[in-house]
Amino acid sequence: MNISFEVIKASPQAKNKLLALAIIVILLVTVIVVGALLKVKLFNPKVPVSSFVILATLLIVGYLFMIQAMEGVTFPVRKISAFDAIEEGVARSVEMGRPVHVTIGYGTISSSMAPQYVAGLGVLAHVARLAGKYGAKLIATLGVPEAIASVEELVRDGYYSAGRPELYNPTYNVRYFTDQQFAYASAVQATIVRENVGANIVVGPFYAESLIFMEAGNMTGAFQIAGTARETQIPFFVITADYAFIGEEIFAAGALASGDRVVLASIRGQDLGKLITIALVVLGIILLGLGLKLSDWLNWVWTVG
Amino acid sequence: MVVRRVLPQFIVSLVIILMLIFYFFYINDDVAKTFSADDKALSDWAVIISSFALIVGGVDIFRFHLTQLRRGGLKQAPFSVVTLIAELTMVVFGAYGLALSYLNPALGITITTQPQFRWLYTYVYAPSDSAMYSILVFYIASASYRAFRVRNPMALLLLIVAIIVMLGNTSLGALIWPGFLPLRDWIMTIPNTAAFRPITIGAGLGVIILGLRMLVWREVSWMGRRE
Amino acid sequence: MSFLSKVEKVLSARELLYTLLLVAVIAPILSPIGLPIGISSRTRDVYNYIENNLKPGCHVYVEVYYEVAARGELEPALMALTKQFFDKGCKIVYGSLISTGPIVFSLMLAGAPDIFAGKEYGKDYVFLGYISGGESAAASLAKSIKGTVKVDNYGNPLETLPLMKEVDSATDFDLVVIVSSGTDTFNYYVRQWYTPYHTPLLFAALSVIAPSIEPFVGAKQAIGMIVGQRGAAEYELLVGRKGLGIASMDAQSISHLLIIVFIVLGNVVYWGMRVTSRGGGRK
Amino acid sequence: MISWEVLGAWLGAALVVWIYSFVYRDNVFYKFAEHLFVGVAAGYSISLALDSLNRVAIKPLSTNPAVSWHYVIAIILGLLMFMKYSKKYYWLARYGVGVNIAVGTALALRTTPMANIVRQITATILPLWTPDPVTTLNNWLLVLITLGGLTYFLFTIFPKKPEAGKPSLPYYVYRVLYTIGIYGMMVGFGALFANTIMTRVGFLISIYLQYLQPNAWASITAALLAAIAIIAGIVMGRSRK
Repeated sequence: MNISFEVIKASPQAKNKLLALAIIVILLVTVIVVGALLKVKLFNPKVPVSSFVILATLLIVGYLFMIQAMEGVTFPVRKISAFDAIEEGVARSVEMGRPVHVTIGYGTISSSMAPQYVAGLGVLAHVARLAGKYGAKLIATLGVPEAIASVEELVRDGYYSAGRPELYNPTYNVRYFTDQQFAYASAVQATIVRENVGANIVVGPFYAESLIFMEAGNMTGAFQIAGTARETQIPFFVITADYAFIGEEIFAAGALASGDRVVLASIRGQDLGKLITIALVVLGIILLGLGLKLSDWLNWVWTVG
Repeated sequence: MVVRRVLPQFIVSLVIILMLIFYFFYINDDVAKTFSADDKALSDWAVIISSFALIVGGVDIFRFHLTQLRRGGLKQAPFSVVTLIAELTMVVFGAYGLALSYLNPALGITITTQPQFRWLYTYVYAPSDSAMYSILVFYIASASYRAFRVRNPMALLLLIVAIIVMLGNTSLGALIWPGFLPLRDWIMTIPNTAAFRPITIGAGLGVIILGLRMLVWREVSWMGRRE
Repeated sequence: MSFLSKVEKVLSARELLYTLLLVAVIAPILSPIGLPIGISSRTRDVYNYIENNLKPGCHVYVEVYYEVAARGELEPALMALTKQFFDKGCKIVYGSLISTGPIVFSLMLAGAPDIFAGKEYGKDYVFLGYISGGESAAASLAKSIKGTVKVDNYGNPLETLPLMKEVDSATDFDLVVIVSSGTDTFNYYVRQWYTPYHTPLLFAALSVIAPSIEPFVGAKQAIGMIVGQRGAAEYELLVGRKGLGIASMDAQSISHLLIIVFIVLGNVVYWGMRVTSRGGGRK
Repeated sequence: MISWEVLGAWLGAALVVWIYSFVYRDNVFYKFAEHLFVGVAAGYSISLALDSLNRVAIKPLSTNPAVSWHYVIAIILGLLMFMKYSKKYYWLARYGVGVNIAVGTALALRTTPMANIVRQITATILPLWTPDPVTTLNNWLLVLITLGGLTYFLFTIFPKKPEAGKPSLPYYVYRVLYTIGIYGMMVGFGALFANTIMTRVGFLISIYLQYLQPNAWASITAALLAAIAIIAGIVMGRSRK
């Protein structure tokens, strides 16, 4: 196993961050202990305390991993083939003289799908940089009204930072097709086919339209990379796309796309979460054999006070 | 720099932390009541802001098609006219309905019950929407034809499972072998549930870690341009 | 070009598959074939309950709660149940807690002239129309229908209808059928009709929401349920009227068969080409 | 004089047919239907936005300004969205977007620990030895596939491949679980894919009953028009080459 929590010879900045983190942890623990002693109804009685504990643990440990990376600690990362395929897709499209299509979904960003839109934007930023690097024509379609400005700027940034400002043309590069699911889908499928796209990159929260985009891409023989964390649509992407991000891989892809070691380190928090989950399941099964129910503890709500 | 990048990110962290506190903590009945009122206020803010974003988006679509009208040539311009007229008509009748709800409340007409608006919704929006949804029946058929090709052992497993489920779903399967229906039910309840459970857990962890990056200002793509 | 690659070209032309698929779905609806359907014990239990417990002259209340989009799945069940009630000599009061109720009811009437032939409006059946108010309306109806609504869907005062002289509150009905595309409706009737008055309830639901109302049936708060298109098709078979349910099951069977045949042919051609090309083919 | 209802029903049937025609090939009638649909949808979402602004902000502000004054801030943040058209002050739009992203992220952060993690863990804690062999088998499958899938997703923390001749138990367990996970997920994907076919066919039946069958002549005419347009498109495409 290659986990190490040692932060020997921490730099002053890291020390400050660790101190701040320690203060937050001590504060939280104190609040909980004092709350229990004084019999205050500290937590929402409808939410199990375990969910708060899990959230807080993951946030804190994830940040520890990030501090570690700031101090220069490196670690191996498993290849995510769909991520590597993005560059291949962009390069191929340029060779064939066909545009690259990216879409991040539809809907309003102030819903619980926000993290998936953000992951999609991360991938879009990556594609925009690659489009600048290879001189690809990029068409970004979307149905998220709040994100229009961001997408325009990301595409612009991709071309400008690669020294190809002449390729940036907002009316061609960025197309918003309403936040209405199937109006968006009808316009996107038409765009994919009419523009004869060479690579079709679909990452974000998708609903029934997932398969529409995949089949439209197939009509033009596009190289397809797709990903979503919405369970019901994953099968369509995995079965029909050339490369697929399965579930949480889209969040990891966003981290990889940033090219920032510190951001990448945060996904170790995801891994630790999975290990904790595995441990809890195994422990729960063992305890069950002994007649103890871990589930009851996990479902415990704050009944103090 | 501060007002361009730091302040927006600070607001993001602040709102996230506030909303988490509102949800997880209770303290006592009065505080909890304040929490839920403030929480409601923040969600209302989001509704108001996204309403404006929708209007900006509508303006963008209008601008896009105006440009197409000028530069698109005969192949695109007539269609852009269709979009422009349709959008404008819909907004005019919607706004008329809204105005009526203030000017003449006795009529009981609001945006969605304005007759012309309703006509457009019922005879243009609704059929197009349903047609786009049901177009999937064609796509799922051609996708099945292409995708269930036995190239390796995993694909064989995929194919066998798919055919069992298809036969179990129809009355035809039961004619061939009565066991298809129970087998299909078993697949849907046991392996299918198990297969999606790690994905659900992983997606949840991914959301939390992305939230962490938002909180510590390491997720910046939503702000667009790097300055 | 070899024979196999010609076959491959024909098969992978999307147009062929799409056209066959359209025919496979629409043709059975125009003329149902009536492929054999096995009847599940869940559906048979409902049928037997009605056969054994309802006597001629009994009264049934039917909640019509769905939108036009859910017609394909729920209308067949509604029609088959109506036929069984009329055959048993029962009288039916229809009501609707959803605003689309009057539309879907009129579509149902228009689609089943054979069932309503010889039945007189006002004497054998009544349609109350849309009743607004959700759960509180359901509670008020259970107490007194005439106290809740004054006129039926067509504007006739309820006092003038002979059937409405026979029934007024939940206790006057021998069975209540809820045909609904929403989950809440079932909760309303369990809370407002079954819990206080113990009127027997029967559910007809979409297959996607069936799992969430299953507990009511398990707890014997409802006598049973008819689930989705398949349940409706089974029921049509039981009451002996080939309708949309059976037609839809035919369409489902044939379209699934078509897709399976294409998948199998695709694989045969693929492997045929792979074997004949001896390693020279795709990786 | 035909009524608006009849006209609408014909238009609806024609739109359905023209949208379907895209699966054969893109054509002018699909393009017309698509542009009409997008226009109406854009107007529809603007109208809905006006409606929710009216309900959420304007009404409370006009009836009870003492309590709802803070909506003014949200309205200002919303108006700042228009700043995206400015070359100089484009960044002001970020404030509104930021609030919305934060609200969305917080909504997700609140529910996922419970729904995606705790509830899934408690559902996986199952007895592995029961008197009923079928239940035992099911429980084993549920536990192994869940743990296997989790192992599959490990990105950065996993046992290193051992050198030849040095067997490593953690690595062995990791590979076995990984394989179980990927095969288990494939079974789930195949099942869900195949199960969806039924609902899609059911939806086509509903659409046919609702729009096409009552207006058979409109549908057939629309289909003929689309067919002519598709054939004309193919012929023109050939002649250009």
